[in-house]
Amino acid sequence: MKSLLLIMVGAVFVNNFVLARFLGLCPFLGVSKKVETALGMGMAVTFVMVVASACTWLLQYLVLTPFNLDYLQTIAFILVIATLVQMVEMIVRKSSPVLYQSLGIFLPLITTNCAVLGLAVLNIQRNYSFVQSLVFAFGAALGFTLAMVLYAGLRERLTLCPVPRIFRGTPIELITAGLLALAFMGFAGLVPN
Amino acid sequence: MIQPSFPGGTHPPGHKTATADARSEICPLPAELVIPLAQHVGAPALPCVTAGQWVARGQLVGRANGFVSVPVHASTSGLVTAVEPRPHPCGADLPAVVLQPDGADTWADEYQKQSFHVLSVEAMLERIREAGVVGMGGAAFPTHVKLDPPQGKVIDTVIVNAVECEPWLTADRRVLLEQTEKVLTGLEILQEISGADHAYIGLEDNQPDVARLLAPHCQKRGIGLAVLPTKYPQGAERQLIYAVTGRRVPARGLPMDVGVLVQNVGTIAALTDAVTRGRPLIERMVTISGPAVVRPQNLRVRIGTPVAHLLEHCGVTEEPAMVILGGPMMGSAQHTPAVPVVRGTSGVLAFRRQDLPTTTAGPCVRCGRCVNACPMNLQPTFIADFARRDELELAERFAARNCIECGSCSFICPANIPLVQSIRYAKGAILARRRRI
Amino acid sequence: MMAAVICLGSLGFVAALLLGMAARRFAVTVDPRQVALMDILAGANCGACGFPGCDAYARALVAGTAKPDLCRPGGAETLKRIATILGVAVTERPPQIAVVRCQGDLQHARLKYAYQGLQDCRAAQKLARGPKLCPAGCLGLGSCVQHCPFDALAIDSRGLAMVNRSRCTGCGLCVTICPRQVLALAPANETIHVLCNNRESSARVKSYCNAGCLGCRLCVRTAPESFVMDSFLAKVRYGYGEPSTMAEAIARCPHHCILNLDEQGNNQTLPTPHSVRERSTP
Amino acid sequence: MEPRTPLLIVSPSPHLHAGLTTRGMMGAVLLALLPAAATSIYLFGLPALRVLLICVVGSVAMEALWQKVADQPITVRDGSAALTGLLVAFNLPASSPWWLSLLGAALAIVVGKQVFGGLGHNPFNPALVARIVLLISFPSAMTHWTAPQPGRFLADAISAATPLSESQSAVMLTGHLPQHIIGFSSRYLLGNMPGCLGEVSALALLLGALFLLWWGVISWHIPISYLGTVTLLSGAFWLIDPSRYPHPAFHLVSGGLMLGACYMATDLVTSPLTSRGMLLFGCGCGLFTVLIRLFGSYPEGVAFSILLMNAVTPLIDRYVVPRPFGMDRSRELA
Repeated sequence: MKSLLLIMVGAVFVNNFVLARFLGLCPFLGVSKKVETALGMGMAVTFVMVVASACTWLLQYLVLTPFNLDYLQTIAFILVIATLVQMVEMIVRKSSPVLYQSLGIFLPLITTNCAVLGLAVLNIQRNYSFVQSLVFAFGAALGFTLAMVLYAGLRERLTLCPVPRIFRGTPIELITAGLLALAFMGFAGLVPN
Repeated sequence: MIQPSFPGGTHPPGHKTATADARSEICPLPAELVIPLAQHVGAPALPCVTAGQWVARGQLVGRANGFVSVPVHASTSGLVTAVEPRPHPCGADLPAVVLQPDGADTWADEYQKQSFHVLSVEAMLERIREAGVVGMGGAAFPTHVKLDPPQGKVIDTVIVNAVECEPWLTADRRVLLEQTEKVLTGLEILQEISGADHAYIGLEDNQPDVARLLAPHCQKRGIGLAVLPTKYPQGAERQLIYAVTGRRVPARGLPMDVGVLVQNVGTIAALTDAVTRGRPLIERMVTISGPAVVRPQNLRVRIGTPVAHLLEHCGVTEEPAMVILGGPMMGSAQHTPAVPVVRGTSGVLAFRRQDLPTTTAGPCVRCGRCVNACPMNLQPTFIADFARRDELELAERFAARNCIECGSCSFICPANIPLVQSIRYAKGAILARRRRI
Repeated sequence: MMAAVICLGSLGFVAALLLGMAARRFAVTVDPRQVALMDILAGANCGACGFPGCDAYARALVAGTAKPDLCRPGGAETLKRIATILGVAVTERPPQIAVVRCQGDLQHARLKYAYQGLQDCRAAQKLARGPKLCPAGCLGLGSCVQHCPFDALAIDSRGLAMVNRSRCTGCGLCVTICPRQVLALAPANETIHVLCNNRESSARVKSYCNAGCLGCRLCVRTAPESFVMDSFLAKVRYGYGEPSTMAEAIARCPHHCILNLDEQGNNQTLPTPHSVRERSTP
Repeated sequence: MEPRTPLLIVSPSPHLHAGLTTRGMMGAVLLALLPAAATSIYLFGLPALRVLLICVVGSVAMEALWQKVADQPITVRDGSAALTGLLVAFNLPASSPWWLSLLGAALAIVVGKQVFGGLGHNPFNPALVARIVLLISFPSAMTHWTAPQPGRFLADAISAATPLSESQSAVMLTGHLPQHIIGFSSRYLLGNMPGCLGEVSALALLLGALFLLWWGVISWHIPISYLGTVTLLSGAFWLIDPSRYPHPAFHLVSGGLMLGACYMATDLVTSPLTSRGMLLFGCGCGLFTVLIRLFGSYPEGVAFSILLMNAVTPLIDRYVVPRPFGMDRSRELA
């Protein structure tokens, strides 16, 4: 139980996927204009991450390892993740057109999102059990959502600022993201790796 | 009893000593009276006199145009020289009856003073309407409309607003001190009309002498005397109701929704005159004060007297840089001293250049003082920010329309940002958009 | 090798099966025309069409609740393409451009009061109807400049709004923003305009400003086919009249309020705007 | 055209102003920081004075330079740059070389503040941005502490460890606290310990903070909730194992907690607007501070936790809104 909690805290704060591992930066920068969208994206990523880590874990230990097909890991995982994301996209589109509209082109981005693939690979590398990998996935997704929402809040405030012309747009957003990552560095060592 | 106080609020300096304790005087008639036909909220009155016609004091010069409208009367006897657009306190030139006083000051027809008890409620309301009584605290809303709530609304409490929280102004105080009996009678009339069981006089604790004067009267008549801790804007209707009764008026509602009727002291005095003597509202108490005025005082001024005449009468130290009608917190600066005193004018303040804040607006440092000062619990800095960038949806979500424009936020803002102006703009734009859609 | 093929093959098959089922179950139909329209519209999200953004306008177009000629920045080209996609016939409307109809700077126009407050025309207009005596004159606080999505407006050295005619797309946003309707849309190919917006009588205009249209009808008498009167304000009948007679009318205007503008919005009738000022200042 | 009569001024109401200015507020904070600055010079001698001067002058010059280059009105007179500079100096060790101090000042003004549009727009506390960037970029220079030598202005520097890092390394090596840290020592209160310039003397800082509270420049919400949370949390851990976790009083007076709680977390620009938001902000700071101090690899967590909560501030401002007077719910739409 304690180890699960540590995995969770570690994934949310210490080794935050976005701010410490720098994975999934594309949606982080792309879908964080508004807090609501960021939250929606976080939810979508959470769903994809948890389901993907379950599927890839099963795939790894039921198919790839028994048949000595470990070298197929990357391609097999990508296949599974891509399918999942496609399905999420269809479901979101049907059930919540507003969310779909605001997520825009970024939903398909999860397909090739390194955060999801990285998570699946890390699960295997760290020899996590099935439950552990689920907790890790949930923690990572939570950390991702947290980073997204914090950053979206900051960006909403940035739109009110008279930023000097040369820093307007992406430069100031990257500086802000950098400062946010700096703040997260304080968590270093909080949980033994 | 610990009274609840409204949230927020500020403590602007009072500046009331110059005019608070001197008896009011009668202002001499000017050479020309300009009586605007729009002196109230609602449709302007329709002129019923023409140039060259002689009118008596109190004679009708403008007929009410609809239910939410009141008639306008001649403030003195004299010759109508024109009915034309003239500078109006709102800033534009609006139709007004221009009157040249003949000095005789002859009344049209004097009513016999009679007790209001013999009159029916309808008759009293009719007299109030005929006399053109409007809210004299500044809003100028027709009183007969306020006294005639729609079916289903029950008024159980009447509050006399004697708070006068604006700096410099002491007109209501003088009315209360000099016409105590009139105000108390008026309160009885109000109770009679509205059927309210409870009556209060709301007063701030910076006027202990008035409280002492009123205490025996109130005790005799069963009127509650609510002496409230001094805080701006105590005189705002919603804030006063909360401070006196603990009831919160719904943001989109009116005081009648919580069974309360609030009337300003001056209004009540005018209403008594209207009901008991049938006298129209042609004169009111006005505080003439401010750093640029030599002899600050309270004057009983005929409606339509140009501000320039008042300033001349009281003397100005130098050419004033700013002339304000009303108080310094919510009053409006005038572009010309030719504007007349209207029914809602509680004060005329003149400032020299050196009395005005000179600092320019800086960036908001997010100190949160405006949030703490807002008596409506809003976040002025955000609303103003949204307004400046025309994000009306966001401004509305932050309840921009609840703003009562009391000025507490701008008053306190260390960066001197004109928050109220931005919010006022947002309110107007939101309403305009609503009307369009 | 075989195992890999089988493994990936079956994985692919399962994935395809799932996706196929999902596609059925959660099918959403989108009008392909809407997608096509989104590509055509200007994409500035200026809101001139009255819809919140190009996307909303595209949806309204497909739904048939909006007219196809509302995208002003896109101009005639966009209109044509929208019409092709929607399959409707439209009449072409000439491109338009915004004109600032006021020359009442501080040298020419009287102030009503000294304004202190927010640098925003609409906010200033609410204070005693604006700081300029003329109720139709440009306040020069730049609300139009702040809102122009194409950076085509500026406050010039005289303190009046100025249209950069090469940048203006005629979206008309400034026209709705200006609280005094100083800005108006005019055909883009026209360069001669009456730069005054006050319909009041000459006595009133003279008391406000000495660069305003007096309603003297000199221009109408000189070039009757090119100018008309709107109350006491002369207006150009765009597209009519000879340039030579118009030039004569320009020369005869006593307050010099008919101007021939160049691309930057400067006067090209006279050598410089400066000389206008010198001539008309008493 | 000349107006016919002298123009009257028309401005929007209110026509009165309380007289409170941004400059006045900044000045009050500067004044409140003076006792701590004097204490630091007393404790660390001339090096401290040097760091203070470089940072303050550097910040003001940097801001003026930036605004000159960016063609903006120069606003160094509002005192915010000087205040930022002083706070940067307070966050540096006395032994900082001149370039470190100057870099800190430049980082705070440029990266911390001006790129976001200047005063009032920076999402993160500029002085803390400088501290964290320097700490991560130059870890050795930023953790090279010297022992205080009260009153000896020209003494040679003696290297020493801050009580926090001392306790942390002791816990890591031996599993329990060093003997002298278990008890509470009054020398910490006066600041007679190694550390950053401004953070050592809790008493001097508290004095200034009381002045600010009395003057009304800051409200009590953030300092009280911050210090309260730290006391409660660290107290709970101390009760669990006093040999491993230090006494709450030790936490309160050591490191940058007092400086952070009273001057950095209360920074107007980067903290929430409402009182409820401020309480939340303070609690968050306290929670992260204790977590990082007790379990993290950095001995000191004040700077990180305030930066973290700075990042949360926009969300707090957005979701912790006061209920408008006369409305049932905070976000009642018409």
